[in-house]
Amino acid sequence: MIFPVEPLLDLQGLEKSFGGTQVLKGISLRVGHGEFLTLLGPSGCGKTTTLRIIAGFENADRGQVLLAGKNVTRLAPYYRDIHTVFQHYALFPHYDVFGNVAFGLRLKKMKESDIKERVLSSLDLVRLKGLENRRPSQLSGGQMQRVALARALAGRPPLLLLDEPLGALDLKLRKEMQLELKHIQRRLGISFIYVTHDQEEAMTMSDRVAVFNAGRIEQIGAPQEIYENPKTAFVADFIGAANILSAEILSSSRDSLKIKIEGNVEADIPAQNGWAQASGAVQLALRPERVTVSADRGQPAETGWLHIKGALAETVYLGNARQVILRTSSGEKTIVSSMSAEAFASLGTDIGGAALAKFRIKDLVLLGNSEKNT
Amino acid sequence: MIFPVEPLLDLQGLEKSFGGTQVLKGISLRVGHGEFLTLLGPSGCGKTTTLRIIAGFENADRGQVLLAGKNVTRLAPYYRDIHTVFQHYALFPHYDVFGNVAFGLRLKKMKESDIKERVLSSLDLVRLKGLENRRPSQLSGGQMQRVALARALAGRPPLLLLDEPLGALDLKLRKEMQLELKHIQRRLGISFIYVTHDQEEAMTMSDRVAVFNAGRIEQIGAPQEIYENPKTAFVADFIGAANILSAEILSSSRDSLKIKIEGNVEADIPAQNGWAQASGAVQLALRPERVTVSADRGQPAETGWLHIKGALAETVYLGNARQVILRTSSGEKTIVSSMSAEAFASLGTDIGGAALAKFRIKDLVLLGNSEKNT
Amino acid sequence: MPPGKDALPPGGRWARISRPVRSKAKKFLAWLFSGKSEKASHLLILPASFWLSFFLVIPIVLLLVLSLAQRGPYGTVIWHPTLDNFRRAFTPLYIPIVARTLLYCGAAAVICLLLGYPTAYFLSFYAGEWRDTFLILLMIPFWTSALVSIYSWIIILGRDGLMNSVLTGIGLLHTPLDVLNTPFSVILGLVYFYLPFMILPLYSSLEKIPKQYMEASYDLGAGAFQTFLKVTLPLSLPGVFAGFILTFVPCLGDFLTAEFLGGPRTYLIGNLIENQFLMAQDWPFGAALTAVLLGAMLVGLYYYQKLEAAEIA
Amino acid sequence: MKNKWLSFYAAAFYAFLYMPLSVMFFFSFNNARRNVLWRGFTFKWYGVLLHDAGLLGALLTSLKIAILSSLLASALGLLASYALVCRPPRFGRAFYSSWLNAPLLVPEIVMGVGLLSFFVRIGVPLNFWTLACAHAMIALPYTIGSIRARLLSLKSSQLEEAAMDLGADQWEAFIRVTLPLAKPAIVSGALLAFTISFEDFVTSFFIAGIGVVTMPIKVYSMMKFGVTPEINALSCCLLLTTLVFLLSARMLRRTPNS
Amino acid sequence: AGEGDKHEVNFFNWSTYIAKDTLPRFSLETGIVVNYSVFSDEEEMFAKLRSGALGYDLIVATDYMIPRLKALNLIDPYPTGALKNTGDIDPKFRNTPYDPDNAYTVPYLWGTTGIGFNKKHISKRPTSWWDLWDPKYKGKISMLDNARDCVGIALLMKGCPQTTDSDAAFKAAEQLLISQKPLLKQYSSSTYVDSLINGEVYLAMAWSGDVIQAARENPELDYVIPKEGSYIWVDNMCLVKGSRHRADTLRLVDYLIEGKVAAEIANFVRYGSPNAAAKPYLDKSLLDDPRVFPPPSVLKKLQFYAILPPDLAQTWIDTWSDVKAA
Ligand SMILES: Nc1ncnc2c1ncn2[C@@H]1O[C@H](COP(=O)(O)OP(=O)(O)OP(=O)(O)O)[C@@H](O)[C@H]1O
Ligand SMILES: Nc1ncnc2c1ncn2[C@@H]1O[C@H](COP(=O)(O)OP(=O)(O)OP(=O)(O)O)[C@@H](O)[C@H]1O
Ligand SMILES: [Mg+2]
Ligand SMILES: [Mg+2]
Repeated sequence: MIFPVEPLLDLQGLEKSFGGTQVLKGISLRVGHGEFLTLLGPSGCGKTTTLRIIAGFENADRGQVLLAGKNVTRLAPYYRDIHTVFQHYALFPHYDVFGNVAFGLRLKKMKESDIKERVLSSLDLVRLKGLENRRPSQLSGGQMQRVALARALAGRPPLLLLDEPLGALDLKLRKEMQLELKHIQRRLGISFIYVTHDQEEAMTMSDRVAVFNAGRIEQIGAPQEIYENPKTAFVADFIGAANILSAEILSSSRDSLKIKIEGNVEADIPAQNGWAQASGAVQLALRPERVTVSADRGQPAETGWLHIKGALAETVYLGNARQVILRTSSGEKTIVSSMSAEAFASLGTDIGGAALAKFRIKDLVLLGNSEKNT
Repeated sequence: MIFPVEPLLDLQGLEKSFGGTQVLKGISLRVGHGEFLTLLGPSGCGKTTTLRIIAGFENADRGQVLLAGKNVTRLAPYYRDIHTVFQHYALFPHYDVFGNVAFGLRLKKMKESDIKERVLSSLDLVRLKGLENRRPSQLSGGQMQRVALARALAGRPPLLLLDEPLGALDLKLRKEMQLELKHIQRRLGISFIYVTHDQEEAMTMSDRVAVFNAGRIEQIGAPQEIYENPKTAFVADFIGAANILSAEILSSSRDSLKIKIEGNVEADIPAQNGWAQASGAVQLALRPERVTVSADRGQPAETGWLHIKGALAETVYLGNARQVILRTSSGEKTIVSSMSAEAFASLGTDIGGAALAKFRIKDLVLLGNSEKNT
Repeated sequence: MPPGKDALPPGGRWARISRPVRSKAKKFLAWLFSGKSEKASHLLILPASFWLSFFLVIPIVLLLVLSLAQRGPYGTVIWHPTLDNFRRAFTPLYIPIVARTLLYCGAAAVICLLLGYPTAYFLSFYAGEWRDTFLILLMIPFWTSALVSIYSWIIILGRDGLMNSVLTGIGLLHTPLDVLNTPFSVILGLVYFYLPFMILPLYSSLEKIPKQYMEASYDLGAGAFQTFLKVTLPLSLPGVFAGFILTFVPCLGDFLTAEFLGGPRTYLIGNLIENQFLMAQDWPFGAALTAVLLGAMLVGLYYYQKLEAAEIA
Repeated sequence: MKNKWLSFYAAAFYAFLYMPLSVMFFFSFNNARRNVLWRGFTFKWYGVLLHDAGLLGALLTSLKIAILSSLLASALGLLASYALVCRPPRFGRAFYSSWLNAPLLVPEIVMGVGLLSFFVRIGVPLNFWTLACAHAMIALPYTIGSIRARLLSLKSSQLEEAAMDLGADQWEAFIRVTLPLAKPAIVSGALLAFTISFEDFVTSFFIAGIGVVTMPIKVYSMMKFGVTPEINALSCCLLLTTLVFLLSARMLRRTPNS
Repeated sequence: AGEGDKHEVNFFNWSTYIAKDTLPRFSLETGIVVNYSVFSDEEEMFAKLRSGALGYDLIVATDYMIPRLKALNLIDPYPTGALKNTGDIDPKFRNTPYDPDNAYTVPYLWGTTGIGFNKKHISKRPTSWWDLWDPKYKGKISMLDNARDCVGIALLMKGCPQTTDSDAAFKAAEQLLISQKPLLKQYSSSTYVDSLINGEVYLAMAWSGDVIQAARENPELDYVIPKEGSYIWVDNMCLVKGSRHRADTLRLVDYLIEGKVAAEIANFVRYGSPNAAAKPYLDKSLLDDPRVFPPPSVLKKLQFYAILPPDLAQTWIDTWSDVKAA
């Protein structure tokens, strides 16, 4: 993403340690106006910490936080015009819904009338009108979630931080709220920084996703880009399922190179971007839905396709698809394929039977190694 | 599922109220030996309560709990050899891992040597050997989870209850643990009753799934059965996504009937099982992955297929698939389709363009109404 | 991505990174409560610290200095540094008193624990909505002057008092018991007066224990009693220790109970010290005794504080 | 969930706790100056009480001092425990938490004599206030103990951060969020302090200034010539009023729930 | 001193150790406010004074306190001729050993130390101090909780003069007292009367007034002065050093030793009044009561407490402390 105007938020090489262990190892990223950025990563990788540094609850050991070009690295949280939606909502139990939403406004010494008007509009935004006088304890999870959102939005901040806001909700409710959040964000044109460890959530909601791993950003980009050209095995594996194949580059000419996959399948590959520099042992990513498994009748691979032989190991029913697992002849590797009901119907062999995994060569993605994480 | 021998567990019409509000409205189900049964349902529908009644922490107001034919309805929890894995693990902070796992065994007055042997084997089972002397506070979420499991398994109970054991773990870890749990259950041949509100989890792990809704069981059966023939709109919608179409039965003969879908598409349908009795207004379920959207060029529907016309409303990138949303001409309905990358590539129109949703008639599922929930 | 209709002009609104002007006083308060700087948090504790040093430490120190002085005629004090008072404090004459004191106070604390634990347990797990009321009811008896309660106890325990008449009445006794002015009555008094200080800490540590632990224990086959023994009790230990200190330590200094409910053979350290300051007019020696007592107690407190720290962590 | 035996025990326990009080109650109708033998029934002591300016005065003084000192102790305790729990200083934390418990250790007689000679030495006139301050000091550990426990549980919830995130500085966050939420603990701590001040005799006697006569001082001084049932009468009135007040407050709190 | 101008007196005394309306009447007549502060134990009162409690003008102290108060310089002598009514005081109570030239004290009330007992439980009247050592009454005996009475009596029983300084004598006395401990119910100077009343104790070393006052409501109680003789003690009014209201204080003292007033006080608290002028106004019952005003035969067996040199006084106290601690 290019920034014609200065970015709304600009993190420069943030580092943070807690008691010796370094939790952030240099986080740099920029958030545009009205952008929906998701921080995605496994538990403990530093997402919350990053968020807390942006909000001002923690001080970075090194690095800077620029807000609309202004350096706010050392600014107290209450001077920053950023609001947060906390994972467990952190609603004030001693105020009712109205009081919670009005909290920030009252501090700004707004006129009561304006406050009322603003609170109601915010509650309206999250479809909670009429519950002004409920206590948090009288609300369901989803409702508390909405109140927290309304409270954060009431101040009309240009930037909203959300730390796994949907983590505590059940799947259905989560899906609903995902759509709502997205729409609200669009409506108000506010920038969201959204923390989650659910990659599906990240995919469906974000303009851009930053994939965290152990205090580093492994890759940042639009969902599609990340899904289709993961830079590292970690990303490939974390964003949706992926088969990670080990391969070896035998020889490379200017416009194509010969590789050996899993030690037995050889293939010529047109040198796409990135491939040229590669050499020696590399890793390849392959999406399950790009693989079809079928009975091995010795049929040859069409051009542009590859076959990996093996035996049918297991099939799992997923409802909207079938997961078919193939164990390669060499035996130490399994290849996962996810197939539609029809394709599965024409599988033509069953557990233990000889089968082969078909996929297009262009669906192979060359992976770099993720930086050593000390 | 038929029970040649008596079921391991037999719940008969359990009812339970908390302060006036009835939480369970007559739960009856049977669990076979070595079966993996999942209780699936939205938050607050009574899953945990059911589990607590089985374990003996709550007493049912009405109904019975038979364990291997013995009536244990009023038996104290510590007399039932059922063990539970709690959602938040509930590991004893004042014992180390070994002490936690050995807790139940020590009560059984086993010989220390046997205890040691048993504990180690249980820890081995959950791949935690070597951590015997850690304190719970020194463990990660996934590890605590495993300890809780080992503790529950150490007593080799015929029946294990698990209340959202993976709820607190992040997606990747959850997927791992799902497989492990399944394998352990297979290995030991213990019956599991597994509570979750994640339908994917339910699908992949269970022999049978019981779908809860507001204190009732809406449907119980094998995952595939539930997915492909949901009995009610609730089930259809809760298990994976589904388009719920309203239709009207115009006329029905002995072997086919004529229906009108969404007030404009008419179709003749072979009277399958269940359809015969239907009449008047009904609801139909249609899975998104069974629907393809394509540009509307006025092409006729092949036999066995149906077309619903409309305009392309929105497309969402899901990574492994594309979600395409079509707004029907009448306008008040949207039909969701999930398409592979290829199919999407050949969509041939973009947002706002005239399009039609294609699906096989046989993919339509007739839904009954779920019982009124007072 | 096109901003929606009521979107905010990008960048434009940055005129108001809201910095409501704050008065100097408010700035100071904010700083004080921020704990950002070490100074601030010390400053917050300062009032309490000051209070203690002003009303407790300085007076005590003044007094302890006395312990190095000598007694003069008619209880005057002669400023002639010496350690005699301390030597005297450790003469065998007082060993029985020390032993007796430790015995009584220990017994009292233990009995408080035994009596108090079930009550605390009840309060934290079964009292339900009445909990607060019960807690206050725990305090109220001590709003009547201790002496009045003592008189009541005299009436109850007396030779022809309630207890005896009841016991003889139901035929448990033939001759009434003489319990007044015996170790029994003294320990009873101590127990009665210090019970709340046992129960409150017990309660606060008990009600912190999640019910789930007990359920887990039931689930693994432990009966109610075993669950208590193996789970509840161990988890409430910090409260037990706290309660023990909070009852045992004040008992050590107590002298009124022994004076009114005690007999010729229930003379405790508290009485000994009191006697030095009043009847014997030997303040230096009294001060020395106090110093010794304080020293001993400081050790106890050290453990109390360690437990607390453990609880916080 | 009910437990018959435990409830039964609790009942017995409270009976034990209140046994002396019930005796006190009955003997407030005792027709004797020396209130140790039953000498027949009379209401006269309540009459006497009404006209005994001295005793009522003593009660009033005690109440005033107890309230003042419990307020003081709570305020000091609140600040200190807030610092200890929510803004723990890096240095001297262990020291503080034992230091603030010091008053528990000092025998009262020592406290009394020490305080008195100290006040005299620095020439502070003994009066109402000195007494209240001293009581506040004695009660400090109890208020801190009570409040600290509550703050610990509050700390884990991110409420203060939420407040600051919405533009409240630490002070506003404290006033608008922490304080109201810690109120129950503050109240019970204050209650403890009140109790301690209200029944304290030894320290009070020594540092009570001219004409400052608290209940305990008054009562103890009556020992030589007999503690009359008038005291019982007074204690009973006090007790009953508190009980009535307490229960009515409870009822009031209950009505909105149902 | 601004406070000095106010007409008031701060009077430090036992509670109810004065007639109900004495002070109110005084205030009414003179317009001087009297703040009546109370103590429960002279020792406490003394400790409080010596650690410098300010503001008290007038205290009531028992004779044995006087030397201490003087030594610690806590009391002032009466200005000569400041009091009109000193003439009325019974000569018996003038020029006492503890205040040879009547400089520091004006006697307030007097009494004796003897044996209080409960007729209900005691068949024959006790006549000798030895009755307090009678195993028959094991666990039914109470002794006063102070050095001068116990040690004093013990010496007296051992036939040693009060002023003896022989260690042997004190050892003997100490042994005597310790040997008594197993028989004792309690040492008490305040609640022993209650114990007498409710029968916890049958025999008690007692002060005349306490018992006699209590006897008013429990006729079972009686009091004797043992044949071995005993001590007279006197409570005195003393002027506290640094008093700001000297003039008013003197007026009060003078008022309190007016015959009428003194009698009124004596009648109320049932102690003997050292005031000759009070005789006419005393209750008949009180006047005729040999326990309050013993007949000469008894009287001659009674002695004042000698004024002991400091170290000797200390020996008494140490002896007593050892007894208590034993
Ligand atoms: N206040 C703290 N003191 C010490 N360690 C901390 C603190 N806060 C976080 N950590 C550590 O820093 C690491 C990163 O924490 P963080 O909360 O940022 O991870 P996260 O990505 O938010 O994980 P999750 O997805 O579970 O929230 C974790 O290992 C955590 O243990
Ligand atoms: N002890 C209780 N007292 C009062 N109400 C309760 C109690 N336990 C459960 N409930 C109510 O009963 C209903 C069902 O609770 P339950 O925990 O069984 O739902 P659940 O299916 O487990 O939901 P979740 O998926 O969130 O765990 C909820 O509405 C809950 O509020
Ligand atoms: Mg986090
Ligand atoms: Mg649940």
